[in-house]
Amino acid sequence: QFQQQQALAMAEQELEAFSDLFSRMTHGCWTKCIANNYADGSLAKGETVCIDRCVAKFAEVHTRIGQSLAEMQQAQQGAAPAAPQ
Amino acid sequence: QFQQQQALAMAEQELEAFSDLFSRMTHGCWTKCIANNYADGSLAKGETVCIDRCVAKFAEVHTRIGQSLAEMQQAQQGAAPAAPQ
Amino acid sequence: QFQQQQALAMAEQELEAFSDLFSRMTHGCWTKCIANNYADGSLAKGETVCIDRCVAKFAEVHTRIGQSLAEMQQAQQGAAPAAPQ
Amino acid sequence: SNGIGMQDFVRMYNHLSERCFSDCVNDFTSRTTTTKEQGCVGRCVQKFVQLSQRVGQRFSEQQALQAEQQAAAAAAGTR
Amino acid sequence: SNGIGMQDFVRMYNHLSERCFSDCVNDFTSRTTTTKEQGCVGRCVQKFVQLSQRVGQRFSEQQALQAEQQAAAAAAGTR
Amino acid sequence: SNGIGMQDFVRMYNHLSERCFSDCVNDFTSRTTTTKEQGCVGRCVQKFVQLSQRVGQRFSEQQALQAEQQAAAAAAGTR
Repeated sequence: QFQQQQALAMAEQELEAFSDLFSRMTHGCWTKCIANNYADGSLAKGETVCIDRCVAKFAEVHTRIGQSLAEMQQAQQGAAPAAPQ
Repeated sequence: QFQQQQALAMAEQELEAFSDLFSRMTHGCWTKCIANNYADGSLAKGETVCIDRCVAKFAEVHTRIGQSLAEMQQAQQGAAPAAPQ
Repeated sequence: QFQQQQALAMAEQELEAFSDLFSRMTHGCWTKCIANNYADGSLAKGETVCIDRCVAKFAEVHTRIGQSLAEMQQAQQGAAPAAPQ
Repeated sequence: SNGIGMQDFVRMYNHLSERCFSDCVNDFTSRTTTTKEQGCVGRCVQKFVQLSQRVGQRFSEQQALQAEQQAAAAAAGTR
Repeated sequence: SNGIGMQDFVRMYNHLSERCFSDCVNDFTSRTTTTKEQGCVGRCVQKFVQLSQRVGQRFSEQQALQAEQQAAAAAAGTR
Repeated sequence: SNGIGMQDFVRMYNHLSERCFSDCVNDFTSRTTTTKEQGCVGRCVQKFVQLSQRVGQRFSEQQALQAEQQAAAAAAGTR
């Protein structure tokens, strides 16, 4: 039952991480792709194209940064023996 | 007792929602109404008038947006039969 | 055991407060001290000096503001008798 | 889990109010919004909802693709 | 419930530090704040506290009014 | 406590992605990042990690100093 609780807590954390990332991505692509004057209520063709590329690029940047952080962490732990567990 | 816990959880969520909204409103009206140089330590007459209107307008916009979101949701669920709770 | 839970909850809150402050400090000193173009991957000499002073000043401002808030609160409670715990 | 969804919705709703207010309301000579401001807020909300749905779609496609590639890489690794 | 109030206070306090620091401190030639910066921070805090109280007052008046109107509308609806 | 550390890391990671994306990516004529953008993101991350470590060090030194001063003041007060 303790394991179940842990699994639930981890799933909740993952959901929160995802939701935080989604909100930052939406916010970032709004700033990059949507004109501030809101002349029209629907997305213009140029805006939809921009959003698609923006999501792809944001996701790519996010993955790259994750890899960099992991590499840096490994480099820092470097000579030190791996901690058990 | 389960119902009590649920009621408590809902009240906490409502409080958090309110607190988040209040903080955004304060932040938004600071940006709109307060001069950035802080020449004086108390609110100028013009600033207090601006704040009162800013709060009224922010609350109105918040209500309008809530109505729009509800309408859009209904429009999307449209023809689909209401899901049984 | 109730006291233990309270102590734990307070420690968690303190940790969260600290983590929130640290993140705002990092963000603030990034904006103040780091050039936006990222021409180089390591901190320039001028940037490290700026960061050290930025941290010291941010911490000082944070302490000062805490004192001001405490004084204002005392002034407001003023004549009113201290509420029993 | 139902609670988390609610909390996310509330934050999104509050955030949307803040952004559309900030971008659309600039006249503080009266206590009620002008017709022009109302129109701007309406279009701001519409755009955001469309944007948000599109980002969600594209992002989950992206995630699915990435999961596939990882699975393929893992399979290649165990060979 | 006491804990939530504390958490809100801490966030407000940290946020206030961030904003007043960002608006008032721009000289990084020394490790301590100048008299000018201290004055600016002091006025920044005072203004924020007044602003925050005023927003709270007006917002709760607004909420009360809205609740009244909804109650009146509901009463009219059941008639 | 382990969970809180994880949550902080995730927020930092997401925040870093948002900032480096916002500062480095400005070309939306293709779906993949350019070499120039990749270089910028790499330097952005490196700088942030160094900045973040330095802020952490200086801040904890500051905290330790403050704690010492408070202890000294308290000791003086009880004399």
